[in-house]
Amino acid sequence: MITQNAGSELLRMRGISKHFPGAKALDGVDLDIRPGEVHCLLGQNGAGKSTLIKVLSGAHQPTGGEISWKGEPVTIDTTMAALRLGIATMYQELDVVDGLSVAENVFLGHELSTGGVLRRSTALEHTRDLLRRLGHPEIPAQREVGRLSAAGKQIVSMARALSHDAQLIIMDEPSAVLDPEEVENLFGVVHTLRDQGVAVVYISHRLEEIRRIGDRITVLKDGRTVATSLEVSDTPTRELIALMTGHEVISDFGGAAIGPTSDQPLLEVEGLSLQGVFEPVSFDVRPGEVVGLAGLVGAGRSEILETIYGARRATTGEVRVKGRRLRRGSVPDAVQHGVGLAPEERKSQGLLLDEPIYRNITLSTFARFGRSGLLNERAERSAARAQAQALHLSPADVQRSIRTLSGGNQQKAMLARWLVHGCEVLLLDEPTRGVDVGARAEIYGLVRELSRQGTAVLMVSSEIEEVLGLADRVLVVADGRVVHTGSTKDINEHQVLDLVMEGAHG
Amino acid sequence: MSETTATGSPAGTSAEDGAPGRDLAPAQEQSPKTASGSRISLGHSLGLILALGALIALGVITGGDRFLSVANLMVILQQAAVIGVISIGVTFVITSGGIDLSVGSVMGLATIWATTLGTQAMATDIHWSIMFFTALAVGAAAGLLNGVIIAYGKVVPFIATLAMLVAARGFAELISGRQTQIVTVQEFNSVFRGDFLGISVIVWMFLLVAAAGWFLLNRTTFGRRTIAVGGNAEAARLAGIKVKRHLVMVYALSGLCAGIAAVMMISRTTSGSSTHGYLYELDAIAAVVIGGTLLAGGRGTIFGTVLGVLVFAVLTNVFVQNNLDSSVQAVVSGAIIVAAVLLQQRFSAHRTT
Amino acid sequence: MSETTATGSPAGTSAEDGAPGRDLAPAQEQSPKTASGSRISLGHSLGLILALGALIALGVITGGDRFLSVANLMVILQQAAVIGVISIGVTFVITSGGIDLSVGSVMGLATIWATTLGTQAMATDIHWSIMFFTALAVGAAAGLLNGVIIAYGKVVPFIATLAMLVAARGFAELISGRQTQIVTVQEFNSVFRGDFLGISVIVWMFLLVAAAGWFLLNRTTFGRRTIAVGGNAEAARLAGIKVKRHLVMVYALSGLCAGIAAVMMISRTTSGSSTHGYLYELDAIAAVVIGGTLLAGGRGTIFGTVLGVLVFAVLTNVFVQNNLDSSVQAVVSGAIIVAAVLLQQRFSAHRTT
Amino acid sequence: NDPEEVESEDDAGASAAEPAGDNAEPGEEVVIGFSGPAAGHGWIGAITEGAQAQGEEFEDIDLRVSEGTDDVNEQISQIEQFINDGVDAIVVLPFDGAALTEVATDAMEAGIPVVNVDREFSSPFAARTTILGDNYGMGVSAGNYICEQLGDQEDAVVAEIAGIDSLPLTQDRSEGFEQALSDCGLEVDNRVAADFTVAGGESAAANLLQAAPEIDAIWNHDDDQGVGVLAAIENAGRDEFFMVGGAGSANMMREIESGDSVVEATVVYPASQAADGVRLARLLAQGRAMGDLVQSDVPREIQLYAPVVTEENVDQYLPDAFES
Ligand SMILES: Nc1ncnc2c1ncn2[C@@H]1O[C@H](COP(=O)(O)OP(=O)(O)OP(=O)(O)O)[C@@H](O)[C@H]1O
Ligand SMILES: Nc1ncnc2c1ncn2[C@@H]1O[C@H](COP(=O)(O)OP(=O)(O)OP(=O)(O)O)[C@@H](O)[C@H]1O
Ligand SMILES: [Mg+2]
Ligand SMILES: [Mg+2]
Repeated sequence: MITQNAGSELLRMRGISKHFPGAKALDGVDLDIRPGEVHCLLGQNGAGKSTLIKVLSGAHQPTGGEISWKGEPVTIDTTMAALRLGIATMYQELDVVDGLSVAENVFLGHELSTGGVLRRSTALEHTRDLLRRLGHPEIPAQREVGRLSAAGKQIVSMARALSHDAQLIIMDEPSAVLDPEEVENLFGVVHTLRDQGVAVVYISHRLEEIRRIGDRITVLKDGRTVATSLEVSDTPTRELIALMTGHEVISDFGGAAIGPTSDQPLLEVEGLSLQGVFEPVSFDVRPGEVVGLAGLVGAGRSEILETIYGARRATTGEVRVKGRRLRRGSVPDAVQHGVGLAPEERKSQGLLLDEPIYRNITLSTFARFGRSGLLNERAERSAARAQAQALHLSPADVQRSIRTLSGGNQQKAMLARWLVHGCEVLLLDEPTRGVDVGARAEIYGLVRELSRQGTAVLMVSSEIEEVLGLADRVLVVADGRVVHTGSTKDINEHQVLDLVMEGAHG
Repeated sequence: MSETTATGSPAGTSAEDGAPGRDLAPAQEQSPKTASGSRISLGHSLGLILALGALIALGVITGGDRFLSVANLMVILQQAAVIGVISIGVTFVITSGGIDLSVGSVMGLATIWATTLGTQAMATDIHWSIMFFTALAVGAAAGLLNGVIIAYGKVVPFIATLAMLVAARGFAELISGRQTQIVTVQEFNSVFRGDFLGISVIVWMFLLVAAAGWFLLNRTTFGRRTIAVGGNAEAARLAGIKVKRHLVMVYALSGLCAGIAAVMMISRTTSGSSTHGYLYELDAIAAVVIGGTLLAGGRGTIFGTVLGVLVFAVLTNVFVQNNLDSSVQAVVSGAIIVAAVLLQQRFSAHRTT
Repeated sequence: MSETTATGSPAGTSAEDGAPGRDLAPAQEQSPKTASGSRISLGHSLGLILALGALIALGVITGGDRFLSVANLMVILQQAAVIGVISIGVTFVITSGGIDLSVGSVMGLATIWATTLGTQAMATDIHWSIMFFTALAVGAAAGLLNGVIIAYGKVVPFIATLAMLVAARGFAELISGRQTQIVTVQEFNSVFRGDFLGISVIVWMFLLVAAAGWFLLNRTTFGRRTIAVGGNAEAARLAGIKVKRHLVMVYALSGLCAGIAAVMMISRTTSGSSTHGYLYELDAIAAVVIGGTLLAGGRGTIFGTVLGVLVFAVLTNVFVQNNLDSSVQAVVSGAIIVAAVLLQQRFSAHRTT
Repeated sequence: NDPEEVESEDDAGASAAEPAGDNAEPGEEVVIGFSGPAAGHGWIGAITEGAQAQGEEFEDIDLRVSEGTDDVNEQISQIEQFINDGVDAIVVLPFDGAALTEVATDAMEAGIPVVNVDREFSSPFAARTTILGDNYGMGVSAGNYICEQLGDQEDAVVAEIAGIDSLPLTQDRSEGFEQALSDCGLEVDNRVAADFTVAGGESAAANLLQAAPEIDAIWNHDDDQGVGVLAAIENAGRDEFFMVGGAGSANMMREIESGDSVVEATVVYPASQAADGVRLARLLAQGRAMGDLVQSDVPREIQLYAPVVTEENVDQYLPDAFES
């Protein structure tokens, strides 16, 4: 399907720049998209990928540069203008409206209506078609989107992009909230689109995905194009990483697992259950040990973590840290006993977006820096700065509002919070979601470092490879039940996948 | 995040939620945010219906037949009608994520403008409907101004409409010289003070506006966009909705409703006055929020608003029937408001387990 | 998202302003809002300082020395004092993402309770401070009740405090039999109606409460928690902050401020009355929001609140000086409110680009 | 009074009698401050305009009218501002007499004569002269009128529609009313309170009429809210009772005049009080006496008369009445 004719470009962007007050997000980016290709956009966190596609979708106005569409110069001044040209976008942050139904979200902004009155049954029908195409006929078109999981919302967002009669569909990290099975579905859709001659811009930090579906690659670094239109087939991964980060990164999970440093369990979970969500689970984590929870999206892994943490009130069972029992349903008690949680939904569960970075980092510790109720911001700042530097947070100015950080850097700030806190049990929910290869390696290294210091880590990840690579032991969760517990050495990716599928569908 | 998060989050994270499943559309009937159109209303409103039922029972016990008489029900409905129409407009504003504090004042201004000597003279000479359209036009214009200041001037709705509250009242006083203007146009009175099928015209107007509001919110593009703007303005914008223009329309609609309410108020009191509608904004917002519309925006229910308005109207009626001292009334009202909301919450909670 | 969405959204949604961040924040938010307390306040307040300056200039032009006299400034400050203290409390509530509509009523109730015959008799027999502490205790207790209903009963703040507004007023009327209760305790009057260093005691009280409020909000863990809870209650909860308990304290603080304001009101009017504080809640919220505190929570400025209160007080003073008709005053006030906010926005916008 | 001349004046205050005796003679120019409650209400509006009209009528008066407010704190500031400005006299219709007593006393101590209108201060030292309406007397007049009409019916149903309950004046009116009724063996069977507004009157009356299926007499405290009360009565199609009004607005008097309305009478509560207050303040500031009195000083207290207007004497009162 790839037209080799270089002159027949669908989209051409030249010298695009975008300056925010205090930040140059883009500073001369070139991008060429051909009809019917899957063009991957690569770059570290904060490289400017999302900003670039927002320029393309009319959500941002570029400070400089030219865009031409099918050979004609165009200005895209509203999102409507982009849609009219035939550019549909799935944004990185979920852009659905919780209060509306699936169908209403899909047709938001281009409602099917007669004289302003909705044609609801037609919309439902079309939506069902789209969902079927996406491999999710089980999502009811009338269901309120607020009740879907993050993955479900991503599907809705995808259905919306498809509902436009688009020639170019932009997907900004669509696989971040998806599990392997979902990613397969997604690839199916992308292939179909490509076969229909629709071009796709695909952004992801998972390089193996790029290998699998990408045709060509453009790499961004610090708001500039460092390589454009590389053929996927003849660019080795190592070279890509070097282009993105400017140096070689060994992506090996920071070396082999350390293993428990003591046999005395640090975290003990006994018969813990949450009615209707997950059945009683029992396990323990020893100091220096990393335990991973594997499973599909919606299996209930996050809930297990949140229940251990006290953010949800357990129906049965108990949690002990160093032998001391935690008060059921009390986060402060858990925090006091040295438990920390880096939640799954950074923006809604983790961050104070309008506050400076350092206050986000010290959110659980600010009281500790001061004395008798007084703050000591100077101490907070320096502690935060130390962690920011250790984690290569960029930008490292901890006085900036955290809102202006890219997604991956926000994730690092979340981790920094618990590093400053210095907890003994760290619960990580999807710690590398949306994090670039470089930062990923740093986070892995960090987990290893913490293990060495005797921290017990319990982590959830949808990337089975990550769980197996990082953890000493794995708990496979399916449908609210733990279907397998064992050492990661005794199991491989396919076996895990088989287990979860069995558990989920059996 | 505001009120919702502060109050809602602990609820949303309560342990008693269930039904995990492989599919991405988990059957979370339990979450208080329930489903599609009509189901939302009913689910949300069960507690409120209960509260209304309890009040009516109280009315029957203390007042017997007198309370249940058609005439009394008509009084309750008439009482509810004016604030009801205003509340329908406010429901849209709140659903869109805003607030409108000016509705009472704007209604007052509209009653004044529609009953000036000049307007009444024209109405007598040409047609009574001139008064009607004057009121609507004044309301819509004031709402439009609110909308423009909010959407394009980027003034927070609370402040913009507060300013309008103050200014409209002053303007009404200036026009009227602070006098109550009595309606002398007989046709106007005979049209609006009349009955139709045994139900008074203003009650019909209320029902009509409520029905139209329900349709507009739940069955039209306009309504869906209002929810989208209130629920996630950025998502709405990214989906190509002209958010600013839409907000202007929402506030204009609220003003228009205040204009319609003005006509009803004029007919009910046979007069226009700058004091008409004093503090109605608070009553209207209370009715809307008690009804179940999210003060944070993104979810609205016309049915709930109507129930909310009725609860307050029945409350007043029962109080007067029992000849209660107004201070005791106040204390009891406060308690009942909280009780109604708590009841409603318990009820939605129960449905979930 | 609440009001933010609506207010932030139009700003955030303009394609023209070039930098609509993903999150619906108005122009100033896109700037790398370099943090630390004081700089935010000042930046945010520049427009307001300008507005205040313009009003003062107007006062000087029309009133000359008369306006600038120490005595007149004292009149302005004394008038601002009562509503000012209330507004400090409301600043905390709004920063925490809530709203408190009951402050005026609670203040009224506190003035009544502190001036009942019984309390005054005790005050005469034992010590005048009994009246003082009674007012504070009543205010704090009412606030505490608000907080419990909101945090643990999960009733939205708007409704919970609206109920308190109604109930407290009724309760005050019941206690007082609707009579204005005159203060006969001479010590009380001589303490609070006196001067200190040429500045009247209630102005001192205002300054003290404002300074304490500033310190509490910007320099203590309590203030940091308030901002965190208002900014993202769920994140605060997951970081181990006791959100519910904190909210209770915030509302209690607001009630306490209403209690302090009650003492000032009693001393100013030498009386307690159930009509004291009527509609003060609206004035207080207006002052707080004009001052720059985000109605959506997560950002608060005591300095801005003080400026907001002063703007309104100076406005009244200038109006009286110029003998304006009160209806014209109302219209002008409305326009000035909008102008002040617009000015402030233009100004913050300039800072950022 | 020449009716022609009075008719030609369009506002209530100015329609009062021409200044008599040598009091009309211009004196030294005096600055008079006036402060009153929020003027949304017809009667208060008439009060304010009456005062303003005096300011225009007398060349030697420079009248400063501050924004009407129902916030005593703000009203106190206004008086303080007058004191600071060194006005020659202050006329106050306090929102709450007790709450403004201290600041009025301050004014007096600063040598500024204060004329207290309508709602009385709690201390005799707070005002040089007090012009009082007779709220208690109003209630008594209304009660007496109803007694006269229903005197022999022991089981007659009497209803009362009060104004703002938390104002002392409402309490005084109700007390007088109750007192007068009890003298003839009657009592108030149904009582509701409105808020002095048309809409409030309408809503209170609509509910009241529903609660009481048979009524013989209604006393409505205030003719402003009376417009709404009448609308509700008409709406309910009830006419088995008669109604007595309060305050004495022109439209109520026209109802009385028409003869076919349920309104049979209204008790006047003069809206000219503030106008008289300004005149007295002028005399006080200029150090003059009241023209028609032998006294060489302005009296300490003047209490206005609360006459009952019925079909018989309506012609006499209608011309001076305020429009609500
Ligand atoms: N509204 C804004 N104001 C200021 N700076 C911004 C804003 N939005 C983005 N930036 C900055 O622009 C740069 C590019 O951000 P962008 O979100 O495009 O990165 P990205 O490549 O998508 O990263 P990620 O992989 O983490 O999603 C970052 O440094 C970010 O901090
Ligand atoms: N507030 C809630 N009320 C009811 N059910 C919920 C709620 N939140 C989550 N669930 C249900 O709990 C189950 C597990 O949720 P969740 O999607 O967080 O699991 P997960 O294994 O962590 O997957 P993910 O990878 O998406 O985080 C799902 O069926 C979900 O619908
Ligand atoms: Mg991105
Ligand atoms: Mg999860």
